[in-house]
Order: sequence, then C-alpha cells, then structure tokens
Amino acid sequence: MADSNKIVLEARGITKKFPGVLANDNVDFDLREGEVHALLGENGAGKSTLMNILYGLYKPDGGEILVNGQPISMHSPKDAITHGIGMVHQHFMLIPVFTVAENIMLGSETDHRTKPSESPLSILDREEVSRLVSKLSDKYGFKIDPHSLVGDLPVGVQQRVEIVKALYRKASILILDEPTAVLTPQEADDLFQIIRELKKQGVSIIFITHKLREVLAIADRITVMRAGKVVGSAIPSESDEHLLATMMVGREVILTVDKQPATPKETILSVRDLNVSDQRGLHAVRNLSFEVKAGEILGIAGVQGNGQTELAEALSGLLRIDGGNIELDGKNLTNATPRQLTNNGLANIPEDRQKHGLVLSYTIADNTILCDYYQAPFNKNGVLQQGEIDRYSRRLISEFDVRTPSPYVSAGKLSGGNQQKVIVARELSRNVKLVIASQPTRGLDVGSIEYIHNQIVQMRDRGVAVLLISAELDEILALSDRISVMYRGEIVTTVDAKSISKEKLGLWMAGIHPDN
Amino acid sequence: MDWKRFSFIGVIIAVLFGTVVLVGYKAEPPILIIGSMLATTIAVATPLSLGALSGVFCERSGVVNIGIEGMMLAAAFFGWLGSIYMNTIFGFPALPSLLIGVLVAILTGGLFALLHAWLSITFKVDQIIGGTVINILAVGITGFLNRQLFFDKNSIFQGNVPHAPGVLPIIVFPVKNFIEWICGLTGESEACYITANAFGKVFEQKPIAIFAIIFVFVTHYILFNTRWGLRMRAVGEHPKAADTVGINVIRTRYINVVIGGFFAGLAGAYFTLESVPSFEPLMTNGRGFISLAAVIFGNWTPIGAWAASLVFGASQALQINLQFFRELIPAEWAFFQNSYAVGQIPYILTMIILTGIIGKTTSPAANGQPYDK
Amino acid sequence: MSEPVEKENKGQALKSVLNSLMVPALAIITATIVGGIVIAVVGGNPFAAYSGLLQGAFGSVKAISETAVWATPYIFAGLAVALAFKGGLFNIGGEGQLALGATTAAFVGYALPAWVGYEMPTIVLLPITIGAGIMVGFIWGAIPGALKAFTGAHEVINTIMMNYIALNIVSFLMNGPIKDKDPLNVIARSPLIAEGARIAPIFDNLRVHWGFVLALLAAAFVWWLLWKTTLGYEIRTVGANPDAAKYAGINVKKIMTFTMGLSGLLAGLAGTIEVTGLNYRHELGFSSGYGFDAIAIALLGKNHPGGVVMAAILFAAMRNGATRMQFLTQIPVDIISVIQALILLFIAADSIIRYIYRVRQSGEKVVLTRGWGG
Amino acid sequence: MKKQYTLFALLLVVSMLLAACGAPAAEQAADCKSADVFCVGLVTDVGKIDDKSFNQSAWEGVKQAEKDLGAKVQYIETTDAKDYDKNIATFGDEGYDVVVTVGFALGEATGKAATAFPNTYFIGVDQFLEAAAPNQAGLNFPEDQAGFLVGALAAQMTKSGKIGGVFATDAVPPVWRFGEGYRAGVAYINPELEVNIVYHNDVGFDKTFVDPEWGATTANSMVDKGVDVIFAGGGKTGNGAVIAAAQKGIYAIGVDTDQYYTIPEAQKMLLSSAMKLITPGVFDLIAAAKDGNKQSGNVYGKAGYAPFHDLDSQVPAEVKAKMEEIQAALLDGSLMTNVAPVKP
Repeated sequence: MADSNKIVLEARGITKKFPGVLANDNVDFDLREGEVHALLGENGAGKSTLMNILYGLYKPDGGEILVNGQPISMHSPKDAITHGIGMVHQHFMLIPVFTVAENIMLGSETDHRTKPSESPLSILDREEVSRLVSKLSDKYGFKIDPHSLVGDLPVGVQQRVEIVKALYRKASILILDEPTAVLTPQEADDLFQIIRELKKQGVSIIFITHKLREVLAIADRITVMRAGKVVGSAIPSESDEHLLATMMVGREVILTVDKQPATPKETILSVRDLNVSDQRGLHAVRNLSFEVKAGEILGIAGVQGNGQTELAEALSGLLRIDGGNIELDGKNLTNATPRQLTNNGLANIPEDRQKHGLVLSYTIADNTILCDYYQAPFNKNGVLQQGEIDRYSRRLISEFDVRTPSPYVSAGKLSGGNQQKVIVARELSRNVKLVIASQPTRGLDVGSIEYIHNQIVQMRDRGVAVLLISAELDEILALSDRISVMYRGEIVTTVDAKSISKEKLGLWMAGIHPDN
Repeated sequence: MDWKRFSFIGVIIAVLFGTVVLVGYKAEPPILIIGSMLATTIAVATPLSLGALSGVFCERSGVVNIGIEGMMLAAAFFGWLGSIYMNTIFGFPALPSLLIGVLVAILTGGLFALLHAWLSITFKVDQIIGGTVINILAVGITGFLNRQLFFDKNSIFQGNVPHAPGVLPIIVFPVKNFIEWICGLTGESEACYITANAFGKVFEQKPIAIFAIIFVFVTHYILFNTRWGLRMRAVGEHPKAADTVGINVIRTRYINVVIGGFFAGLAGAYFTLESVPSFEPLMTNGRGFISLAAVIFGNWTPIGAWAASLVFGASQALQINLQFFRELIPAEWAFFQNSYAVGQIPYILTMIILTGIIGKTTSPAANGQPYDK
Repeated sequence: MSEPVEKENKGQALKSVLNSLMVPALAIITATIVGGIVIAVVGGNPFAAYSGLLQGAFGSVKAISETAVWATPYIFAGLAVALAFKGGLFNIGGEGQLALGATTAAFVGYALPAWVGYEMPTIVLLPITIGAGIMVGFIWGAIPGALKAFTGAHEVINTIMMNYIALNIVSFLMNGPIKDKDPLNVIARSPLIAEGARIAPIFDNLRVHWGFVLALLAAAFVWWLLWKTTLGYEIRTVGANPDAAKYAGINVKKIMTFTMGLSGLLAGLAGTIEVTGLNYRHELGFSSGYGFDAIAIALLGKNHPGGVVMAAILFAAMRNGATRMQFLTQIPVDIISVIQALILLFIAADSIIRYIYRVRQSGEKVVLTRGWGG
Repeated sequence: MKKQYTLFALLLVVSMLLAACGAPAAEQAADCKSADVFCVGLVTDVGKIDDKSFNQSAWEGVKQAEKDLGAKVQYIETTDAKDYDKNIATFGDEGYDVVVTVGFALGEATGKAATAFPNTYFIGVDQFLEAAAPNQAGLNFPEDQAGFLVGALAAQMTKSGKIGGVFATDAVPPVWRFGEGYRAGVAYINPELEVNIVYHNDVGFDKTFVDPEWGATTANSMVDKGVDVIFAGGGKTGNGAVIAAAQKGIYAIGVDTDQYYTIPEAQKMLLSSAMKLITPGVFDLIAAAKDGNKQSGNVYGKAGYAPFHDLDSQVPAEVKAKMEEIQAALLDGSLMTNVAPVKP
C-alpha cells in the first residue's frame, strides 16, 4: 500500500525572515508516504513557521516546495489543499459559533458534489455534508455530531473536528502542530491511536512537538530544529531523550535546579473550598483547598485547561469567586480586589505576560511601577515622581539583567525573555509574602528559564511562599517542594516532590489513580 | 432564532401603535389608524433598513462601518445630480433619468465604501476613524458641490435651480381592490370597506421601499444559507480560520464592504429620488447612525435589523399620528404628545438593548480588527 | 550620573516631537494642495481663495481675535476627545455634552440671580454657572462610560444615541421652559445671562475673551494630568491595556467611567464658555458640529494637548477665514469641510503620507478603539 | 530621496502662499467705500442662500438691485450663529451702503451693527423692531393674512372635508402666523371642517426647516387619512410636503413665493401659494435708500395668494370671487385674522 520510500512532500532550502528574526534558515525537510515524521524543537525554533510555509500561509523568502517530486507554487492554503496537504493548527482554526458541519464545509462547500457549482450563491447542502462527516468520523470512531456547535465541544473533540476537516478535503499529508499541548496524557494516547489508524490508511503525517516522550512513542523519523535551522535527525529506535534534548537546546540540559531542602514555616496562603467559574460561566475550579507555607514552593501540575488559569486569576483577584474563601497571611481576602491583594503582599507573575503583565506601549520605567505607582516614593500627593521612577527602574534593570539600552525603551520592543525579566523584577522587588508564578517560563530561551528558576528558588529561600503553576512537568518537578495535581478543576492529589516519579504524576494528570 | 428579541420588538411596536389607537379611536376607526401608521412605518424604515443591511454586510465580514451616514449622504447627492444631468443635459425622460440616478447613487455608495475598505483593510486604519473620515468627507463634498454646481453663475446650470425629474412612482399592489372584491362577496359591510381602505395604503409603496423589504429577506437567506454567506461570516468571526481553508480574507472583506456601500447608496437614493426630488446639505440627518444602532439592535441579522428599523419607523409614525389627534389627548397627558418625549424612545431603547438586559448581543468576533497574517 | 542621561532623553524627546509633527504637517500640506486642485477644477482661483482664507484668519488684529474666539471651544472639545482616546474610549458624544453644558450654563446664568433676587457678583455667579455646566457635561459623559464599564455596551453607539437625546432635551428646553420670554423674541433661545455670569473680553472692542486663556490653561492641565499624575497614569494604563490595568489593581470600571466623565466635562466646558464668554445665552443652532470637528482636531493633534491646541487653532483659522474667502471669491465655505476631511483622511491613513513623502514609521501603532464587543 | 520630496512639497506650498498673498484678491472690495459705487450686501441666517425660501427671496431682491440699480452685490452665508456680528461687520468695514440681514435671529446683531456703522443702511427681513436706529428698517409681513387666504381657498376646494397643514416649528412666528392664519381661514369658511396641522417641533431649530423627507412622510400620512388639500410652510420641510401631496394627486399649497416656479415638480397639483412678497419688499427698500429715502423702523411688506396656474380651470368662478372679496376685506381691515403674532 504505502510506499515507504516515496517522498510525498519536500522542502528545499526554505528561508524566511521576519523583522529582526531569521525564522527559517535554509531548511530542508522531507516526508515519505505513510510515515510519521516528527519535527522537534523548542518554542521559537521555527517549526511552526516552516509548517505555515508548507501550508501556504507564509511566503518563503527562498527555497522551493515539491509535492510528489514536482515543484509547486504555493500562494495560499488553497494550493496546499489542492495538493492534498491538511493542517491541524496549534490554536484550532475553528469558528465557535458555527456547527461542526459548517466548519468542515467552509471553503470547500461544493467540492464534494459530482457537479461542483462555483457560484458564490450556491446553496449550502448541510445534510449532505453532515452525512459525509458522520461517515468519515465513524470510520475512525470519532463520534462527532455534525450538528453541534463547535464552541460547545470539549477540546479533544474539537481537535478531531480539525482532523476530519482535513480528511474531508481528501488530505493525504497531515501536519499536526503541537497536537498534544492541550490534551491529557490519556487523550494524547487516543490521538496516537488515531494517528496510527491514519497511517494505516496511507496518510503521511508531520508531527510537531517539543515533548521528547511523544516523539519517541509515535514517530518513524525525527528531525530536530533549533534557532531556525535543522540541527539533526534521528530514528527513535536509535535515540533516547537525552540525546534529543541535547540536540534540541544545543547543550546538555540541566533539568534540575540546584536548591537546598525547604524549611517551611507558618502558613501564608490558605484556600478553602474554592469554586470559580470561567469567562463563559462554566464551573472551572471545584472545591479546591490547599495551603502554601512560607519558605516552600507548591507546584500545581496539570494539563492545560484543567482550571489552573482560573485558579491563578481568582487568587490574584481578576476573577470573581463563586464560593469558598482565601486567607493571605491570616487575613480573609476572599473576593478582594487585586489592589488589596498586592497591598497584603501578593506578587503575581501572570500567565499571559503581554496581556496582563505589561503595557507594551509603555517604557520599561513606566512598567516597573505598574503595581506601585500609587505608593511612595513614586507618588507624592497624586503627582508621579519622575526622578524616583528613573532611579528605581535603572536599579531593577541592572539587578535583574534586563538587556536594554535605556529604561525609556518601550516594553513592546524587548524580547520575550527580557519582557518576562521586567515582570519578575517588578514583582519580586516588592516586599512580598506570596508569589504566584503562572507558566513563568513559557516560550523563553534556556538562559532566561534558568535565570527565572533561580530567582524563584531564591525567593523561597528568603522565606516567601511560592505557588508555581505550570504545565511543564519538568519545571514542576525541578522547582517544587510539594506538588498538587489539578484535574477538571479539582486537586486530585498532593505529594512530596521528592517522592513521586514523572510517570506517576502523568497518570494523576490524566485523572487516573496510579495505585488502583 | 432569537425569539426573546423579536417578541420584545413586537411588544414595543404594539405599544406604539396601541397608544395612537387609544388616543384616536374616537375620531377614526382603529383599523384605519393602524393601516396609516403601518404605511408610515414602512416608508420611514426604508432608509434605515437599507442602511442596516449595509452595516450587516460590512460588520459580518469584520469591518465596522460608522460611515453609513456619509455614504448615504453622498449617494443621495450624486444620485440626484445624476438624475438631473440625465434629465436636463441629455434630455432623458423622467423615469429613465431617475433609474440612472438610482444607479449612480448605488455606485456612489460603493465608491465611498471602497475608500472605507481601502482605509480599514489595506491601510488598517482604525475602522471607527475611517468611518468618521467618510462622514466628514461626504458632508464637505456634497455641501461644496451642491453650492458650486447649482448656485454659482459660472456653473453648468448657470446658477439656475435645476429642475429635478421628480421622484419614483408609487407602485400599487391591488390589495385594496382585492379586499373590496371580497367585501362585495361577503355582504358589503362598511367595516370591510374600511379595512380595505386601511390595508390598501400599506400596499401602496414606492420601489425602493419595496426592494428594501425584499433585500432584507434575500440577504438573510444569503447570509445563512449560501456559500457566500458562510464565507462572509467566517471572515468576520475568525479570519485566520477562513484563511487556512483557502478563503481570501482581504478580497472577501473588500467585496462585502463594497456591497454594503451599494446598500447605503440605495438608502441614499431613497432620500432624493424616492422621497423628495431635492437635496439638502446634511439631509440624512443621522439616519446612518440609527441604522447602525438597528444592526446591533437586531443582533447583526438582516431580519433582526429590519425589525429594529420598524421600531424606529413606528416611533416616528407615533409622533406624526399623535399630532393629528392632539385635541383628543387629555390635558394631563399632553406632555406625551410632545414630540421631544416620544422622539427619545428609539435612542433609549437602543441603549437598553446594548446593555444586554434583553438578550445578549454578540458582535462578530473579529469585527473591527484588521487582518494580519 | 543622571545629568547626561537627562540630556540624552531631552535630545530624543525633541527628535520624537519633530518626528511626530512631520506627518500632520505633511498631511495639512497635502490636503491644502488637493483642496486647491478641487477649487481650480470647479473654476475658482485657489491662490485667491487661500489668500482670502489667510486674510480672514490672521489678516488683522480683529481677524486674529476672531480666530481665537473660534479656537476656544475647539480646544476644549478637542481635549475632551483626546483625553477619552488616551483612556481607550471614543467620545463621539461631544456634541450632546457641549449642548447640554451650554444650556445648563445659560439657564443658571439667568435663573439663579433672578431666583436669589439680587445681582450676584462675578466672583460668585461665574464659578457657579461654569460649575453647573461642566457638572452636567460630566454626567452626560459618565453615563456612556459607566455603561461601557459595567455592561460592555460600546460607547460609540451610546454617545451617538445620547447626542440625539441631548439635542431633543435642549430643543425642548429652548422652545419651552427656558425660552426667552421677551415678547419680541421668536426663536428658540434662552434669555441673556446676568452680567455676573459673564467672562470678560481680554481687550476692548475685540471679542476674544479670557475663555481662550482658560482653554490654553486647560490644555496644560490635561497634559499635566495625563503625564504627571497617578490619575493620569491610571487613565493611560486603562487606555493602553485594560487587562494589565486590572492586574495592576487599577479599578478599571471606575477609571473608565471617570475618564468619560472628564471628557464630557471638557466638552461641557466648551459649551459653557461659549455661553459665558461669547454669546451670553444659548440658542439652538449654536455649536452644531463642534463635536465632530473635535474628533478631527484630536486626531490631528495626535491626542496630545499641545497638538490639540495647534490643531484647534488651525481649524479655527480655517472656519474663521472661510467667511472672508467667500466674501472675496464666492467660493463656498463648504470647501473648508472638504479640506478638513482630507486632512483627517491623510492623518488617519498616514501610510499614504508616509508613502508619498517616504517618511519612515516610528514607534508602534497605537490602538485607539476596539470592535463593538457585545 | 525622502528629503527631496519633502523639500519639493514645502517649496510648492511656500510658493503657493507667496502667490496667494500677492494675488489681487482684495481688488473688488476696495471701491465700495467710494461714494460713487452703490454696494449692497446680504447676510443669511444659518440657512443657505439657495434655500428656495426667504434667504433666496431676499437675495433675489438684492440681485434685482444689481440689475436695475447697477449696485454691486455680495452675500455671506453664516455657518454658525456666533458669526452674525462678524459677517455683518465685514460689509460694514468694506463701506457697503446697504446690508440686508435675513431672519429674526440676526435682529440683535443688526441693531448693534446699525449703531456701529451709521453710514450703512440696514434692512432686516422678518425682524420686528422695538426701537430702531435711524439707519435700520425691519421688513415684516402679515403672514397670517396669507395663511388666512389659502385657508379659505382650501376650505372651498376640499371634497373630503379634511384639510392638512405641514409646517416647520411653531416657535418661529412667521411660521406660526402662516399656520394659525390658515386654521382661521378654514374656520371662516366652514368651522365644521377638520383641520390637521402638524409642526415639525421634534427636531432642533437647525433641522426643522431642512427636513423635506419628514415633510413628505407627514404629507403622505395625511393623504392616507383622507386629507385632500395640504398647505405646507417652512423652508425645505414644507417643500417636501408640497411635492409629496402633489405626487399623491391632491391639492398642494406652497408658501413664501409663488412656488409654481420654485417647485416645478408640483406644478400639476399646486393650487396656489401663500405669498409674502420678500423680493419686491427688499428691492423697494434698497431702491428707496439709493434715492436717499432710508425708511427706518418697522416696514410692512405685502402678503397674498399666488395665481392658480395649471389648476385655474378647476377653481370655480364663485370661489375666485370669494377670494377677491376676502383679500379686499383683509387689506382694508374690515376682516381680522385674530391670530396672535407669536405663539402664546
């Protein structure tokens, strides 16, 4: 059936520049028929850029693309679709207010018909499409109702809709961009099952990830990218995690942080029976109770979307609490405003630094006083004290090693790592009792990650309570003293960090009790 | 369907009509009052519902358009100008001149919309500001040309007030005759003839008013049941998703904004080619903004926006009709006949709708955002 | 150590000021040229027209005084729009806020002394009159601000709706309760306000009054407020990134409401000063269109109080000079609206200007407004 | 590259400005100061010079002075009420001999200007003066009489017994007098007749005269109610109603001038117009002033009704006779309209 030596898709010498960044530097890549080819690399290595080029979303500055050995010109995703390429994006390209059938037919409304009409006024045949969708989804055991609204579906099902969308377009080449980022390990296993099934049907798959374990589990071949370049390739049977990790980051990765055992003291944060609804009014955090003591790091592990974001926002006063109470340093601060919480010693490194953490159009100097501007010495009778702000921001820049020519550069012009350093500098320089760090190193370079990890541990050692929320298991394991696992809004277990293995943690995260 | 919203709109219209009936039933049979108010309501709602269709096309594809007012005004002027040129310079008879005028108005609307599209899609200018530019530009150009062309001694009309070729004729659907025929069959009761008279008026409308209603339903069907509609909505909800399935977002937006402009142009034609054969500076008088409110009021659906336009129309019908019966209004209710009070109704209703108390209004998700790949 | 840094900052600041003046200046020039072409096309003489315009605007002491008279409400109203923009809000409601402010001032200015029963001195009556006017402006602005903050209802639609409501209210008052009862009066206007409620002219025989100076002071105050105070920091933060503002502990809803209120206050002040400084009464038809001109002024002035003053004076000069231009050349005054729209067009789509004159983009784009929301 | 363009543009503008300043733009204005040149200026209210109504009628009177008296004429349109003073002063400063100001709103400004420019003669159209400077005249019209006449005409011509009137705001006395005179005229013929009078009070003063669409809608609504004669008064708002009435095939009555000439679209059904003879009124005052006879104080122009034109054959002889009789009675004062000059 599938000819494992036939190259169905090939990219030669792809180069793509963005202002200030060389995202792809003369990249070569190929895909054989019926294989799963994993593309491995850190965030920002250029994987997604390459795939967007293969899918026609970006125009490369150099290089060529061949499908079945023929060079093709790729102007838009339409060309990619015509050549049988389908892509499941990291952020799903689905319209929440459309039904499954509408989402799937969009752009190929009439192609399935024997006599395709090109008239824009042609009437949608929802029933026909629904029938086809049901057929396709039954074939892979997806159980998708074509009439339901996509916005009402769980994430895992949405992903399947995306896959059906590609198959509906008769894709023989499927690009999966970080497909497991939003899935539980269990859901990821289901996905792998689907991938194997697709492979059997002769579909060739490009699987993009930065998770080593997955690569070893599913890929036939592995290509590793770093800083826009292909730095090597491997076959799973001849490789291991360490080898791949070294290739991916360019040096031996220290997955542990050098730290002393914790010496927990009095309870700083105490949360009891917390209930929070998310923006859409869905119950996101259920009856959560936990404590964080001074001088310890409590890590909240869990697959993305299990209520961690809502928990962090509720604790920092951004989201209203439906029930339960929060005590900070002995004071009841249930449903307190962010201002009250900051005044009581909360430091918050938010998950989305560009949305919450910074005002990108402001200078670094103005950003360093974002939470303190109203306090002395920055404020005197309602007037900002520019001299104080200048001194303070210069101090923070040098202390936290923010790479910038001046405090008067706007924050939007800094790199991600430096932006995060500005936030960390601002939050940790205050007189704080509790630090909430949400995904503090997401998307950062290794150097910045190490720096921020060390800062967090230092805070702990100074007797500050730290609540670390991260989807990166390695980060959780490296930093935490105790670990709580969140699953569907609840804490399913809390364990000592030293006594748990990564595998067990993974099972907890999937909602499985490992000892049963 | 959004029944809560529609029943709310229905109740409001019923209350507006009911008020006049309550006041005037002693002087005139209620059925006549309702017929007459209905006729007025439909006529007044014409430019509003066309303007709202313009808004639906633009905003469903993701482009906020507060320039409807300006597009209408410019179209009203140039359509009128076109009909005069045809009639006086080229000597066309009245009706063809008027039809060409309507065409010119539609194209003018489209041209201004093209400018808006160019600003907001290509240059990614803040769309509300782009619309403001359109509005100010339209006021300036029409005011200037109106004077320069018609009053100046050296102009093409030598300072004479040109004779406009009139307005579009009334189209009479023989509903009155039909009901009268039934009356003849069913015993010639007087009530029956009054009914015939009342509803006959409702079906005597001018062409643009009729087309406006047809377009509302056609557009509604197109929006929700055709390929074009699906793509338009997709581009307004999630342009990136549309892009990834091979839909040209930029082109889709351009086309729909320009079509929106055509509708605004037709709305403009209503003013100078259907309602009255003359142009006044600023004659659209805020109708474009009210159309925009109707779009939101109607939750971005053509039929909803039309229903909202009818609310605006009905409140004006109330104002006009209450004045007929002002002798019948009890003294303690006299303030109600004061049009300053009644005139506020649609504006306040719009503000209430916007607060989300009566059903949530959901804007297309990408409305107002330029598309960056 | 701070000294050379200060200097470096100042140097940069000067450069950035010059840079930010570049595009507006080129936009004005381009609009003038295009406007000239339009005049020529319809058979006018653009040179004569612009000469008339300049004469009318600056050709004599009296002309300059009249330009300042026109500029006064423009500065206030332009500041109102600019301040709202800085807070991330689009105030199209200047028209209504201005009319209500003016009506209130006109009412208080004649009714209060009549009610009190004796002539009130300026020092008492004028502040009360102005205070009443701006209070109403504040409320009329704060309502759409609060609706936006607490229900998410978009302020653009709400301010437009409130314009109509305000104009209806003003029409009603001017035709009824506070109409000038003088039997000779036949139009919708209020009686003259008391002497004590009037702002004095700066010079004898010229109409320019101290309100103009007040407008300049208001501009300086708005600048100081926005960039030097914590309140201004809050307003700008809410405008630049409301999520970050909420995170920073700023009460976003309060600030939004307050910013719109303040914007309405400034617009109300525009109307109030027109009544107390110039017309000494309110009349329907006074002040129509200022609210929309103010948007153009704020945009042309890049939402900076200094820029707003310059833009307001430019627009005032055009409006004021237009009469003379029409008198001399018979070119309709409406050409001014065309030129102003063109300026706004080139300011809004500054890419056009940058393309024509090959000016590079500096700094990132500022988001002024957002979609409707729901 | 960039610099060149900028420089080019700057040069262009500078040269334009230089040329502009050097242009002989002021040449025409200078000679009004000389005694030999008779100059007449006109300042409009916030309406436009081409409003087909009183601004335009007054301007036609001024233009007639240009033709018949060889006057140099000029107008300024006011865009904002606060410019009244300035616009009038523009003519004063240039030494104009006569300045016509149109509309009550300019009354105060005209009075001030009359004091400031004693050598200029001011004619205020629709301005009733309590105390006039010697160089100031207020030209007023008995609109109630004109309204009365067409009211009587309408009452005699109606078949349905329902008569309509569509007017701009009753806050403006001439409009009020037209409207209430009309009502009185109908009642004079037959008090049993139903009269529907609608004023466009619901919008601002700046809109009430310029909303033809409202006028048309209102007229249509009246026709739907069985009204078969409509008298419409008030700038373009009224024009809209006249056109709509004519199109619906009922009798329409115009206002101010003989609208048979200004609204040709309505000619077929235009029964008559309630006229205030502004054009001759203005011209007569100018002509008298040129001869050194500057009338001051309140001057009354003439009111009347326009010929029936196309509909002449439909008006019965006895109606024509009755109309002549009423007009004569109004003129000699034996018949009073009893309309208050302003809305009480």
